[in-house]
Amino acid sequence: MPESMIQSVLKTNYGMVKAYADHKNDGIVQVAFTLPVPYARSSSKAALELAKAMGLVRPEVVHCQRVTDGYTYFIVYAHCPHSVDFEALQADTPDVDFMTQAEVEAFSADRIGRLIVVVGASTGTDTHSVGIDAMLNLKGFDGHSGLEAYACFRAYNLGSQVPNGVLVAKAVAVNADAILVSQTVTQQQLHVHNLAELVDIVEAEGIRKDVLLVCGGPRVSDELAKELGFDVGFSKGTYPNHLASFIVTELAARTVEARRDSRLRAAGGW
Amino acid sequence: MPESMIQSVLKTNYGMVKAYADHKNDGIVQVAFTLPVPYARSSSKAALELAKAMGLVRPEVVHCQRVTDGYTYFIVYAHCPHSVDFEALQADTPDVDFMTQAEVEAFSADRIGRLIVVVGASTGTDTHSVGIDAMLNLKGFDGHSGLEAYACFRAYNLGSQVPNGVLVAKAVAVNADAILVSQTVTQQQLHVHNLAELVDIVEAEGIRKDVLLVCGGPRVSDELAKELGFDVGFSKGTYPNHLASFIVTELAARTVEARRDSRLRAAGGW
Amino acid sequence: MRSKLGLDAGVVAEAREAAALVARRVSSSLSGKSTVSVERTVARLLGVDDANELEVPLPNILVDHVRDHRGLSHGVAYWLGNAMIQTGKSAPQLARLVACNELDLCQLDVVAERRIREVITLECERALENLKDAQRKRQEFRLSLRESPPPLVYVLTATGNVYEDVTHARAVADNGGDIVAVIRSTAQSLLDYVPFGPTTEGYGGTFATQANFRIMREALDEWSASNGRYMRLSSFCSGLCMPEIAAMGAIEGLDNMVNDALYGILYRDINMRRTLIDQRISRMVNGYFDIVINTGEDNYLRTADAVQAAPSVVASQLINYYLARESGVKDSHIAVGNAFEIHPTVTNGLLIEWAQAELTRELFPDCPVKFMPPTKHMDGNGLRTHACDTLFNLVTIATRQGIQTIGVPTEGTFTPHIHDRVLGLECVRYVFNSARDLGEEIAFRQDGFIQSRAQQVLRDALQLLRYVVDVGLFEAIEQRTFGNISRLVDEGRGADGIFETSDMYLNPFVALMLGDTTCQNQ
Amino acid sequence: MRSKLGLDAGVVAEAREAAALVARRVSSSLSGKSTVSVERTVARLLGVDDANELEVPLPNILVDHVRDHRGLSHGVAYWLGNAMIQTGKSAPQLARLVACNELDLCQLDVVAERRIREVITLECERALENLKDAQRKRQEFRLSLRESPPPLVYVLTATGNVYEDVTHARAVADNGGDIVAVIRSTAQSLLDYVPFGPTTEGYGGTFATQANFRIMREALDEWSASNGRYMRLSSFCSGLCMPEIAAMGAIEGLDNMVNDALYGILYRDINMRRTLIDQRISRMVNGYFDIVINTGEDNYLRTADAVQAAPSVVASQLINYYLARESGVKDSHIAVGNAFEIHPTVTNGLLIEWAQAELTRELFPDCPVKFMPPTKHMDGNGLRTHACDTLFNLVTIATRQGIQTIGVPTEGTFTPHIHDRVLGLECVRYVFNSARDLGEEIAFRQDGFIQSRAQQVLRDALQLLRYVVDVGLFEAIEQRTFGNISRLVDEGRGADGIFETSDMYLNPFVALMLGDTTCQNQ
Ligand code: B12
Ligand code: B12
Ligand SMILES: Cc1ncc(COP(=O)(O)O)c(C=O)c1O
Ligand SMILES: Cc1ncc(COP(=O)(O)O)c(C=O)c1O
Repeated sequence: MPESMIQSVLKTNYGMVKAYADHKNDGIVQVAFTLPVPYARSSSKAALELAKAMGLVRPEVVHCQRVTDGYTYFIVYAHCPHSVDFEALQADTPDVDFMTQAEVEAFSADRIGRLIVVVGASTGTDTHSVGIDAMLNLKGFDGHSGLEAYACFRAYNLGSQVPNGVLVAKAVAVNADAILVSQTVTQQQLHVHNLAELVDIVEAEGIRKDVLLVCGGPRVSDELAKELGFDVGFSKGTYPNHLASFIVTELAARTVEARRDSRLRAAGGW
Repeated sequence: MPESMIQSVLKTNYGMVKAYADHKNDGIVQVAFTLPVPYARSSSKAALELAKAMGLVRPEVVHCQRVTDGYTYFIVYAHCPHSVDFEALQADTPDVDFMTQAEVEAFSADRIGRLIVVVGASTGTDTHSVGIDAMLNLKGFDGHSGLEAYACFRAYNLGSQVPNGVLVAKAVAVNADAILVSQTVTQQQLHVHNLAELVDIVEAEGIRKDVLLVCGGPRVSDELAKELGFDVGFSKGTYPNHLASFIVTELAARTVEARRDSRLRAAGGW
Repeated sequence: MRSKLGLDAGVVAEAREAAALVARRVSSSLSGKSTVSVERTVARLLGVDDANELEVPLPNILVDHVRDHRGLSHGVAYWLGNAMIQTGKSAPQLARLVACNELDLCQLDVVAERRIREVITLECERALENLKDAQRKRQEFRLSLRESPPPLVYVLTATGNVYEDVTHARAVADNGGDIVAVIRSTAQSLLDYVPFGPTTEGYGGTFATQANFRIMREALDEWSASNGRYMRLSSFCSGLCMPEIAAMGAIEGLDNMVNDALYGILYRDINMRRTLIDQRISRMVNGYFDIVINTGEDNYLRTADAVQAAPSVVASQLINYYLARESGVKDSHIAVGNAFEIHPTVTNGLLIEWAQAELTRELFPDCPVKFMPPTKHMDGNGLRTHACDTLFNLVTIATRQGIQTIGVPTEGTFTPHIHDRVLGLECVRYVFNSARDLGEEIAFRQDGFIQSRAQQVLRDALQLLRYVVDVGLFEAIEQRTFGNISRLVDEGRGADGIFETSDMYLNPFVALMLGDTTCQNQ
Repeated sequence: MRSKLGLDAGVVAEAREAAALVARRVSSSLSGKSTVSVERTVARLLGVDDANELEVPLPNILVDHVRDHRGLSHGVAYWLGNAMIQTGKSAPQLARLVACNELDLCQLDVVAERRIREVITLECERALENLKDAQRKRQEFRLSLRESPPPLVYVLTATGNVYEDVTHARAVADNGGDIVAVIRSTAQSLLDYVPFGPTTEGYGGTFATQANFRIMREALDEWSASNGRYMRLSSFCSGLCMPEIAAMGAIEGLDNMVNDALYGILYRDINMRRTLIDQRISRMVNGYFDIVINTGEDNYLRTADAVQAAPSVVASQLINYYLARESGVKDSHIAVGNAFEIHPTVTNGLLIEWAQAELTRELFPDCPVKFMPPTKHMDGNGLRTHACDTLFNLVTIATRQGIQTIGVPTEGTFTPHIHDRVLGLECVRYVFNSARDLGEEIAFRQDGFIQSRAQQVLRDALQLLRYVVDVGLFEAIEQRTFGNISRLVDEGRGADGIFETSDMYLNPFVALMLGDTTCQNQ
């Protein structure tokens, strides 16, 4: 009885999800920022105005602190009347099942039947190599071996601070199936500039259709990756088998498509 | 030279103030909240959508954490395109100069010339008395004596958990110039309900015009106080002399006004 | 274990004796008195529950009825015993009849007092035995599961809505909390009755009702069973219904109760005698049912300065402890309180806290001492609060506290949001694990800052206890000894609920519970 | 001070000897070699600055010119000395003439080598004396103001725009920071020239240019003067222009430089020999001008596991230390590095950190050892990071570190926002003050966890040092001894900038600087 009552009292309507603090749909959010205004009474009003501009209701400054002359930091709590259609998002974002290393190897033997060549690097001026090493090197990450350890892959890891052009040249030279790039420094959108440059070079080389273009890094989301012209993006929490699953599934799908295409072409279907 | 250059590069346009992280007008804000959604890939999208609903641009989930089944906590950073007209706010919010205890006493002797009676309490079910004690008791707060220590005040402190009716009755009994109420517990808007009740009682007693109605507490802002029908509200960082300054200035102004009114009335000016 | 603080055993012994004397004198000064809430407790333990259509609880109707008929000095047990003999009905049935005005307890013929005593004592014994049975089953359930090693992690929930509290409690359990305490709504303490039924509205907390206890207990038991770790439930034996809450806790299988002898006096302005009589019975119930009690010295540090008030904390801990012992509570079930409340800007404040926490630990070697987080000086800056909580967690683990109430980043702002508890718990887990054996690793410099501070606080506490012995506890409270708050013996709420007992007064539970625990103790 | 860790003095001595031997062998293996950046440093110290209209810095134009004329093996000082004699012009004037193709240095008639040596040595002496003068004035300025007691609080700024960095630096100063370090843009380390002029665009940091140094120096001096407390300025002597940055720092009055012997090799893939030659000269300059250098063992803990890599940190600290001593840097100016990088979930991780920090402190009693914050395991959860920073701050103050880089709540996310530094500093102030004398108050249990850990790490470090002595530093690096990274002696960037010196090679600065500091040292 109480259990069912709890259920009904607290059941969330996924069509209209609001923030939660301690009462269903209370919509409470915390917002924090610095404003370039002096630390004074009028400043808190500026913070409240900014919160209101975000559509927040009953904002309250719970903390404000002098940063230096002309700069003040604020913490604001407020009710956020906005809601989100979570049902729609769930439908859009199927939760993917990744294969284990063994499964990837079996799948590849079955569906691809040859060594898959991948070339990876942390490119541009970025010296962070731990992410790409985690994906490619034997040692891998958190107990999960990198692609080097997979029977089905031949992996080249060029390391870090690699010019995009060098990475692409290597990919061409070894006839890579996939180019893997890692980006860690994001300040002033460095990663965006650098990833865009890589896509440009790949396209200029005329090999865009022939390779999978994969990027990853702590602040690289799948959305961003796709926006920039990559096939996929991987962020925090990625294990090598996630990457491997993607590559083999995608290559298999492309092979099928390519076969169908050539069959179609042969049949004069274009 | 560099100094003047710095000035010009970084000078803030107070007509259009945006949030600041490390570049003028970068508009970066942090938003944090829990959503009643499970901890899964699609959930981060819900957080991003909520941020977008606030008008935020390029939101990024930097942290998400399972709270319990069906609840997930998010920290989002984003660019906030909104700006605030700080110039207008500055004009609206003159920064007040408070008198010291001695100044209050001199001002009162000069302009009021009688003992000012104040009655205060933490009312309703609220047992927090430290705030009202800080305002009224000899010991005061942070080295600033409370109103009891002022030559010009006669202060009654009824303590905490005092029903609003009892406070008002006492005010009537001693013919108080000001009623002071403290409120600390704000959960579920308890303070709002309780303060509104006090105003109702005061109005029902027909004494609203005869007393200054003052409230205070850590989450009581001047805006809220006025909205609820108080003359003023005091929050964190209040010292007794702030309260005292307000009371004597306001009483003096009212005396002047009352005299003018009665002169006007005498002259048939109404 | 050797004293890390180089405490003088003589001073310790003397302080203990003084506190024990204070407690004994309080007890004897209150003998021959009972209160309406004690009588309602008797009714509750005999199974009286429920409320009438106006939501007045039957225990109140019953006791008010007896009082209105000037029968209260005999005790409600006396009248119930007699009525059982006369009508053959049970206590709940009798209460219901009284509630519908179908029975006047005090107008029934009265049998011989010995007869009444026999019958009602048997009823009380049976009632206790039933509850003990349930308690034993719970203990088996607990022992069949994992439990965390101390410090047990104590977390509040306070949404105002018991169903939301359940959600918060699940989050607490999922994130490593060991004890969930549903904090009470602001209004409850001064109500001279316990509200009835599940409640979904409360300010600053949720009403402690028996239904709410049950809802939370079920939710925690369900979690415990499916996660293999036992979650404890706590509430507050305080306010005008102190002993009734203890009875409700026993009935609903609570494991822990905040239960201070003086809190109601100082912080709720409840009459001294009323509180001291009530606490005696509430602690008897808690002691008998092996519910761990927690004292509230933390509160003093919120209205007085923590550096200066340290001796009063120790004095109060000892008095609270001996008052609990007077009620038959075992050492293993008395969690004396202390808090990390020194202003963050005090130089070497951490050392002072460490000294005090270790002092509490050493003075009560067999008690699960309870340590409470910084709150007074916390503000809207959550990171600052979190930094203070981190050092608080460090001192907790390094001084082997038995129970720790966690700090949360929004401590200075509002009753925490669901993720605040999760983030607070995360910090606790981090520090407890990262500094697990720190306490054993370090020794304090002989006669250094920490040792000297602890020794000084102990000496000053002894001074204070001598003073309390001299003037008596009532006068000491009047003189602002605790929390810098003064209360007068004849003032405060609830004094009208005290009454003198007659020679015929009956409350068999006292003898049954004390007798029993005394045996267990030996 | 007695060892808190019970270290074996024999093991300490043996480890020191081994490291000293490694350092000596590195030095001798590189004698007879110089690099383009060393030559540009000579030019800079002689006053060559500025850039041409293509923004190529004159020191580069000058050195490339000599190299193109195959004159580099004599050293740029040789050609400048000769040209001065021939033309009567100063080094900056000569450089400018070369830059406009109006002068071919290597085509001038050449006077007797002795004559050149005399003239150029005098010039170098004069240059050093001028800089020393400025340095003495700065020292007077500093001594006329307050300074914080150690640990000095070191804070990065990294906006990419030097003017924004100034704003951040003011926030740092206002909130109690002692040292401001402007972190460099990602691209800079691999540039074989130092960019010119004030810069307002950079990624992950701001370019270290002489103009940027000056802008920040002026801003900090202004703050210092008006607030009565001296703010120190730091940058990074690293990358392909290591020694030039040292010269620029000396010219612009920097107080501190991150200056590790191996960082460029391991983390920027710069050629080993190139880095080791460059570090030698850069440290000479820093040592001569009393600029405190900081080594970077923290980095190893970011690419290797902190618990396992502990011995390599100690081995590297000792090697770094002796390499600095080889360049004439005094103990008081060598801040050997260490970091708080153990995973937050390691049981007793805090004890291991404490042992290591105390070990560093005891191994380098006269050095201002530098402690760096957790970063590797930090994530987007700012409160979690802040909790780790709080314990980090505690260990810092308890182990009497000389310099502490602060942690900030967004360490795991991005280059911190302005308030992140303020919040990080607030935590530092809190903990340093609240735990001020904790270190003196506590002793570690004899042969307990902490002592055993420190002793074990020291023994393992000695093992490692013996191995490095056996195989040589180059081979040890190849074998992943440091940071779990392997580099090959003939690979890496900048190898083409190394050259063999001839018998006529002139660089009077080396003798002048070493001679001088050697005297000071005695
Ligand atoms: C280690 C480290 C370093 C090391 C790098 C050593 C090395 N060889 O990699 C050193 C000490 C050299 C270093 C230097 C600097 N660093 Co650094 N560094 C870090 C640190 C501590 C950890 C990063 C890391 O290794 N994470 C562990 C790996 C496993 O995680 P990951 O990279 O996210 O990878 C995972 C996923 O993202 C994904 N993934 C990543 N890449 C790829 C690629 C593909 C194809 C796929 C499928 C998946 C994938 O899978 C991985 C496993 O799950 C972070 C702080 C932090 N806690 O994150 C700062 C940090 C990244 N560094 C930072 C900065 C600014 C720098 C410097 C630029 C500072 C400076 N100006 O000097 C310099 C680098 C200069 C340069 N040119 O780049 C900033 C970046 C800020 C930003 N967002 O822009 C951080 C966040 C610290 C901070 N708050 O300031 N750093
Ligand atoms: C001390 C304290 C207590 C003490 C109170 C003792 C006493 N006699 O006052 C005790 C321990 C009893 C207590 C109990 C409870 N507390 Co309490 N308590 C606090 C604490 C630690 C400090 C408050 C304080 O004294 N501040 C110092 C004073 C000087 O500051 P102040 O009140 O803001 O006053 C200043 C200004 O606001 C202003 N001001 C205030 N009043 C007035 C009036 C006038 C006229 C003017 C001009 C100015 C003014 O001037 C003052 C000086 O600058 C806060 C946490 C915190 N750090 O704030 C929690 C806190 C206020 N308590 C809280 C709660 C929930 C409770 C309980 C309800 C919990 C419970 N359910 O049991 C109970 C109270 C039950 C009840 N019926 O009210 C919450 C409130 C949450 C919320 N926003 O709703 C807080 C924030 C803690 C938390 N995070 O949970 N508490
Ligand atoms: C010792 C003690 N008892 C009781 C309570 C709360 O109970 P009440 O609802 O009676 O205020 C508290 C609150 O923190 C407490 O510290
Ligand atoms: C020892 C050391 N040197 C240099 C640097 C940064 O300099 P660069 O710009 O050469 O990467 C760092 C960065 O943290 C460092 O740790």
